[in-house]
Amino acid sequence: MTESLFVEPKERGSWTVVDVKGEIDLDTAPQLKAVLGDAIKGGAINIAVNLEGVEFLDSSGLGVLIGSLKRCKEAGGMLALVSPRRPIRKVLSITGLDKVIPIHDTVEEATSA
Amino acid sequence: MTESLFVEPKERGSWTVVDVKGEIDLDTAPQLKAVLGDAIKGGAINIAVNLEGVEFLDSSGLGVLIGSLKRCKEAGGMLALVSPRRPIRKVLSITGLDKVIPIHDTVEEATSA
Amino acid sequence: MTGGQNGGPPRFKLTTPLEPPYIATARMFAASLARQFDLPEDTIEDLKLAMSEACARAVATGGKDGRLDVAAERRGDRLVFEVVQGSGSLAEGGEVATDSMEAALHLELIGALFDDAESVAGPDGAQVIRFSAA
Amino acid sequence: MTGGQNGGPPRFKLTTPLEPPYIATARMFAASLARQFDLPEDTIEDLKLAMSEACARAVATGGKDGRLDVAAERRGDRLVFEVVQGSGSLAEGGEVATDSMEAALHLELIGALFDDAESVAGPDGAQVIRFSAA
Ligand SMILES: Nc1ncnc2c1ncn2[C@@H]1O[C@H](COP(=O)(O)OP(=O)(O)O)[C@@H](O)[C@H]1O
Ligand SMILES: Nc1ncnc2c1ncn2[C@@H]1O[C@H](COP(=O)(O)OP(=O)(O)O)[C@@H](O)[C@H]1O
Repeated sequence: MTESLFVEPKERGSWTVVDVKGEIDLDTAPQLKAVLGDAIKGGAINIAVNLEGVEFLDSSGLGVLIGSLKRCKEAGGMLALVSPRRPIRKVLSITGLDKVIPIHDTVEEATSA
Repeated sequence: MTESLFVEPKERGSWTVVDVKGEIDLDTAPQLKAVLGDAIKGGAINIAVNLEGVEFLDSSGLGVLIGSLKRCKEAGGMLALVSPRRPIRKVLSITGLDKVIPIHDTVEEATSA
Repeated sequence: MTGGQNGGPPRFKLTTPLEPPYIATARMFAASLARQFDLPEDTIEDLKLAMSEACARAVATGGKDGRLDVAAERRGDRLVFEVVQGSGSLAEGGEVATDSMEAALHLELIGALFDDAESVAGPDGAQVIRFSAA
Repeated sequence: MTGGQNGGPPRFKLTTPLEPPYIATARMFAASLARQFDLPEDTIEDLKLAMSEACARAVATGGKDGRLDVAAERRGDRLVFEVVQGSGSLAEGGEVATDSMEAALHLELIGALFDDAESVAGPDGAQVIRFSAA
């Protein structure tokens, strides 16, 4: 993989915060999927995906986020995004996902929602 | 060019400090040569080339540094390097240039020599 | 897109195995050329995304001869990219499972980013996704 | 270095016009592949330098057909790079003036960085600089 996609889930009240780093594409999206899947299997229902360290994200990454959002909602929870960089905000906007997935500027804001 | 090679000469006592940024190779070395040449034509005889912001430097860059060192010495002055990153220290060492051109950790150290 | 010494301006080519890890290589290829042509940073980000989508789609459609083939060329003030696609249907998807929403998204995103994006038949019959930026 | 679908493992290729701005593209190509192969950061820096020297020398020797041609291939646990050189003498140097010390340095540096560095005749007669890392 291009950049090591370091992912570290941590608890914040009823939320699980997952910090993601690097570039998310067809190659690395499966790693993100596994980490979010493990968190959900481990009982997380509200997940805040911190994208601050993500330098690139394409439709493969969007697919993982949408799939995980679905699973969180099915469990009665939610998935939120934190601090996506400008190009990632743009792809979220083009695809209309910014209307489906809440986007917050900080982890605090996301987890106190 | 790859990275904009921002170069900004400034005076420090009897020294002229040139901050270099970006990648120096066959493509961008002529820019560095021009800036150092202009400084020398403008009367600079002691030049400290600050490499802190230089991400890459190959033999084209070394050629410019050696040529400028010669011109400084001919004028009774000196050329020194400041804060090269590890890979650049390595190329200076492989070529033996670290024995010919003084290398300093800080601009202060270079200009008070 | 033909060219080279005997047929127009020199062109750029990148070939890698048709595998997901090298999509990142194709992105950096696009970004590197775009930087040489002094395109703005926002456009470079758009190019990286379009390239990534076109390559993901190449993988999903089985590509051609096991290779990921990317070409670029300057035409006037524009930098044109081409990515060779496979003839496989997206639903088949080869070894790489591609969720149908993602598959639809590839072309949609490229088109949203670059007005002139098109999917055309290349000289040797292969399908090619083409887009350009200035 | 032959290869591809019908002759061994898939290989990597980069072609650009034989011009100084694209040496940076070749460095990024090398760095990107080296990252995919999980080579250490220090080795990646060495590869970037060797690639830059080999490309500068390609420009200085006039290259071949106006193109900068770089290839790479995995052989066992090694990543092998090849850069096509021209037949021009370094002293002639084409349009790009190359100072004689720099010209000598290209090969010296590549050799100092990679033990197995060699300059060999490629399949089509062109001279090729080859080096590998693991
Ligand atoms: N499509 C292209 N791709 C890459 N390089 C090109 C392309 N077209 C021209 N160049 C290179 O850019 C340089 C200048 O190109 P050209 O358009 O011919 O002249 P100018 O920009 O001076 O009008 C030339 O050295 C040429 O090799
Ligand atoms: N020289 C090479 N260049 C690029 N990719 C290669 C090369 N050799 C193998 N690969 C790719 O790496 C993957 C694994 O390669 P291989 O060595 O055949 O199997 P493994 O690593 O599982 O033993 C394959 O999908 C193959 O396409």
